[in-house]
Amino acid sequence: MMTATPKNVVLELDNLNKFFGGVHAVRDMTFTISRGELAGLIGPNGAGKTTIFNLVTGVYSPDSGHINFLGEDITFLKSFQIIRKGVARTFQNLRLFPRSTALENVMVAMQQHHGYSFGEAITHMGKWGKKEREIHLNSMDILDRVGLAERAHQESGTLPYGMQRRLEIARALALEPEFLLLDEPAAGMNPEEVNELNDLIVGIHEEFNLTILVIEHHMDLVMEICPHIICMNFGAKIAEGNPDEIQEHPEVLKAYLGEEVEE
Amino acid sequence: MSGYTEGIIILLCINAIAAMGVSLLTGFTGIFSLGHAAYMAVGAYTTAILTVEYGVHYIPAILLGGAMAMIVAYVIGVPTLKLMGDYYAIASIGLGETIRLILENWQSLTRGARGYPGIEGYTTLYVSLGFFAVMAFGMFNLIHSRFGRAFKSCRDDYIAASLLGFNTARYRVLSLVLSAFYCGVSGALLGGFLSFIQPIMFDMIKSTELTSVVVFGGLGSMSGTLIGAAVITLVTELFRPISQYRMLIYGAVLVIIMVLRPEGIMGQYELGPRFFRMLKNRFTKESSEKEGEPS
Amino acid sequence: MKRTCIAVLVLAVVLCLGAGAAMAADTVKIGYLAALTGDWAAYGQTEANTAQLAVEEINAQGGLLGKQVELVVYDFRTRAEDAVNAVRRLAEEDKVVGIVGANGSGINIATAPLVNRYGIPQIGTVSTNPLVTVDQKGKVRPFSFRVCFTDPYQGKLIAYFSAIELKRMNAAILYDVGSDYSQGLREFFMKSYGEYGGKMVADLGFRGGQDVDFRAQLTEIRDKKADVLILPNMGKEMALIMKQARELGMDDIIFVGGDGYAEFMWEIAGDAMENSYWINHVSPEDPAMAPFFASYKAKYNDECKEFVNGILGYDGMYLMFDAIKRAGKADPKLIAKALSETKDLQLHHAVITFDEFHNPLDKDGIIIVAKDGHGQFYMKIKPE
Amino acid sequence: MDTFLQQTINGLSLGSVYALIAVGYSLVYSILLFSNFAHGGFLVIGGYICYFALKSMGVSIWVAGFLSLLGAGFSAVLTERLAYKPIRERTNVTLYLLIASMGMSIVIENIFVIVVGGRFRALPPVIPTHPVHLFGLATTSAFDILSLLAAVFFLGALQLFLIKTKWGLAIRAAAYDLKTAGLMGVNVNLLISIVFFVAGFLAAVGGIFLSVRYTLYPQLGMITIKAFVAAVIGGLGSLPGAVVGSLILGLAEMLTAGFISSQLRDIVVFSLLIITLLIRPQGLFGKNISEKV
Repeated sequence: MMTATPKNVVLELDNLNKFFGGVHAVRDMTFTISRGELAGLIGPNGAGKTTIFNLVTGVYSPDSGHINFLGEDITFLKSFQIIRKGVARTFQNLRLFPRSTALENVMVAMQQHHGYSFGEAITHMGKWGKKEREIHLNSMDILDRVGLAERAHQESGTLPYGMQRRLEIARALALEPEFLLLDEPAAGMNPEEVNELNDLIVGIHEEFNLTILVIEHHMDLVMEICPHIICMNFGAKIAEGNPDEIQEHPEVLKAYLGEEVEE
Repeated sequence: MSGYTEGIIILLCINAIAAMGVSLLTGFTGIFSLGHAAYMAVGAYTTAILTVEYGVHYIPAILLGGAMAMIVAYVIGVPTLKLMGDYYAIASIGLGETIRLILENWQSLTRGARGYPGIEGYTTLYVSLGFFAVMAFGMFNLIHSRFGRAFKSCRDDYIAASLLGFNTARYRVLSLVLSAFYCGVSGALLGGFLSFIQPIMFDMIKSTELTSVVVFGGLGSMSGTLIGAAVITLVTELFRPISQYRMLIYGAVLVIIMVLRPEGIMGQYELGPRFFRMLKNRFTKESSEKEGEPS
Repeated sequence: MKRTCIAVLVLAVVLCLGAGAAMAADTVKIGYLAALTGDWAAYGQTEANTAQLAVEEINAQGGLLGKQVELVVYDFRTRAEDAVNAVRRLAEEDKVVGIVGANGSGINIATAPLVNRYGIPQIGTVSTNPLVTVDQKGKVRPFSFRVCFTDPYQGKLIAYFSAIELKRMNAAILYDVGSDYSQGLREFFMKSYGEYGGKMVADLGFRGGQDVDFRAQLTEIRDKKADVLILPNMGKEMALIMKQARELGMDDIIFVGGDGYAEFMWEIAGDAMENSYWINHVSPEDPAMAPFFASYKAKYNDECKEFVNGILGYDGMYLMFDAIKRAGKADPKLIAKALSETKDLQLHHAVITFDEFHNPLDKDGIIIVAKDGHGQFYMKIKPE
Repeated sequence: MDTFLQQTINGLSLGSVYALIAVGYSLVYSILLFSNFAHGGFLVIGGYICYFALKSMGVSIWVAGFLSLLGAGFSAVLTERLAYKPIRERTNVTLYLLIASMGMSIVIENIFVIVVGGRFRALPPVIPTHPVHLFGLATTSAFDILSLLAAVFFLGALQLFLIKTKWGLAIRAAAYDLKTAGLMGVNVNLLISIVFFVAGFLAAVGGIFLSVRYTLYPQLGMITIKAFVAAVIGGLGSLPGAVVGSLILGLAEMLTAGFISSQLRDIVVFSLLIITLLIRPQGLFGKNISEKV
């Protein structure tokens, strides 16, 4: 059993609750993610997985409970403040900038770490040239890493679907985060693409020394790559553990297979 | 150069400066405003009062006019820019009209609706060209920098932008404040061009014209904005001999452009290699489609 | 579809350019600034019509200096920046020898520096603000003139008529805060009215153009027991105010208005017009104007209902014709000089002598009384 | 007290005219989610048709009014077909519709400037305007009472149309979600045409009343900016909101002008607009707006 000392805890959810009108979308959610983990968050449609992401990244505020990131309370911070602390995420429904090129999409994220002043921006003097080159080169590197270098100058909205998914991951990586949240990265992909994606996720996990939390609807994908899995249904956590434990867990089986369990 | 051409060029520069400001706000940040003539009014009045009553040299006075417009925009923008989409557009009508009404009623300062006469005619061809060149340079640089990308991401998807670490609220305010500066300077130059200003010059019709120019040229294209400003200014001049029909043509052009090419003349492209590449792709595609048709 | 539209546009541009180039014949060119579109379109269109009428009349008599007169009318859509470019075009492209118009002080003040730089005389038609012909330091603008009287003079006329002739000493005024004309008249009226011993009981404003409902202000005026209501506004607003006042049961108050009077007001206000008084430059009943009204009707098959603008535009043209004749040469500078020396010139509506500030000297004020469905001549006044 | 009552009556009668225009705005907004700035044009068209029918054809006010309502209704449909339909079929950016509607309003205004001239005209006194004394406390004109009644009548009829008829139901469904309504087999184009027809129809009612009360000229459409503000205060897309907003605005205008200062009247109107937007952007009766992530 892993002992989570405060030092290597990346994310800690403490009794989190969220209501939408009368719907209890997240119920007493508590879990921790440790540094270096590749964790999975699973559950049937409408279980509240994306809501958790939205709470963690400040899109919504919880009605009660706390969220700690690297030992710091981020419960009521705004999205951009949370992102700047080292969090990055992708979206279930792609949120690329479809009319910008793939490269521009990545550069937008990359520039967070290569700032220059307003004066330099309007005169194109000072650090502007150096920093813009850095942004450009580093962005190309990341595109190259996810296999999109050749498509750098194509408008992202015109890329094939699987590539758009990879581009979103590239954009999140460009934020140089410590903690990456992937929201159904494999949605709508064919099996071959899913395999490539698995390799990519495992690859970047090691390469960038990241902590990753993946939402996945398909259990098999998560089982393959995530040693730590949290399963939720109707807003509440129903199980947590390694793939084997999860696979055996009666609540999980019930949630996923419904009536079939009784047969 | 004849004075008439000169007059057109000066007016063109003035219109283009204001249009660039509105373009940054509407085209690049996605905030639709129908009250920007009010910032022109603030700039014009500030500069007029500074030059006439305090004898300030016109160049610092113009810049202070722009700065005053920025201050007004900041004070207004912080609370109201929380509104999104149509709602800000509607609020901006109210804001613009309110500013104008205040200028009209503050007689001790602005001399009210009778107008403010006796402004030095400082807006010569070279002054207007100079301001235009410097401000266009700054604007083109700005949109080709991290700020430009930030504005565009706030426009395209403000939730995604804030999840890329952008303080979207701050960028929206920044964009408004900068656009107010451009409009303020433009208003100040207009005051120097006419030697006389009246609050009624900066009414909603003027604001609508500014926004139309930007949409006409292409949302998200600075060179499109300049082309739009040029076309609209020239159309009103060219059709001067058929004066009665001029406004009808202006309205019709606006509708036709929206119907045929809603994304504006330039779309979101700048006049550059990428635009021509797009054009080329389009034409080759069109012709190949035609070839494919059964005859 | 797309191509046709572009083709039509290109064709239109070419035609316009061509039209400009084709007019290079040997004529005396006079420019006219008229608001043909926008809020003042009704007035601008009438002025353009009467100016054209004047040109046809003079051409029928052989023109000026042995040449035909050509009128170049430009619209300025009530915007000063547009008027400025129109003036530049008139001066540079059309090379006019003089400009008549515009019908708004704000426009004339904005174009004044320009015509004085070009050295082309400009005659304002109903531009009554003092700053049209003098700059703010009180120095006369050598090339700016007007054919109407000024706001201070008109304000004084209204005050004199209300206090001395009508003996009404409790005045209310309802003016347009957005109009320079209205504000000017108000200021000068109030000054003179006090001097004649009158008392202002209500001084209220509204916003022209947008406001069409004045009952709130009228209710207050009613409660303050004013016995005369001064209306220094445009025709539409004045008509609405009178109509609404009568609807509110204000039966005893007398309306005294400025030169915005127009016949179309009867259509709006109806019986509420009866027994109201109007200070004016001209009277539509003036026998001297009958031929003008007849020829207007003959040419345009329409009554000249905006007759103040119509007549002042018409006589503005005749004032210009006279100066060109006396200058003896189609030279703007000589024409301006001739204009400033205008003395005892009999125009259709009045005799004009310019004072040192290019304002018609002591023009008689005409009082029109609204009676039996139209405006009738009541008296001439000249305040002491 | 008398004055207060008087100003209140003045405010209500002004508000009722705003309401007729505001409802049309709101109706179009509820379906297409854009502010139709050409709406004022329909009002002008209605006014002129009525004017010329009365003056040149010499028909009775009922016939003239009927022609005017139909004419304005059909020109609204035509405007939609010519200018808005091609745009909404190509893109879902409502901004373009907004700009096109501004262009249309300029076009309509200037067609009238050219064809009939800019002159101010007034309809013959077909609607009585003589003063009516209310219990000896206040005075109003017969016209105000009639315009209030007409507003109540037409808005009531509209409400019945929306509740009782098949098309009314379809319109209400489309106001929730146009796309889904289309998928459910509603003929969307016909539906939008009907909505524009109704909007133009009501605008013409407002146009006739405005032309009688005030005057008729090509720029009369500008007055709709106030009705538009009223629609926003009440909540864009909400019909009861448009009516309530209009009455609030009429009252606010009259009471400000009567008791504070007539110069502040418009400043109060626009401040009311801004304050409403800041506190409750969806207006008094509007649907809540939020985006799903």
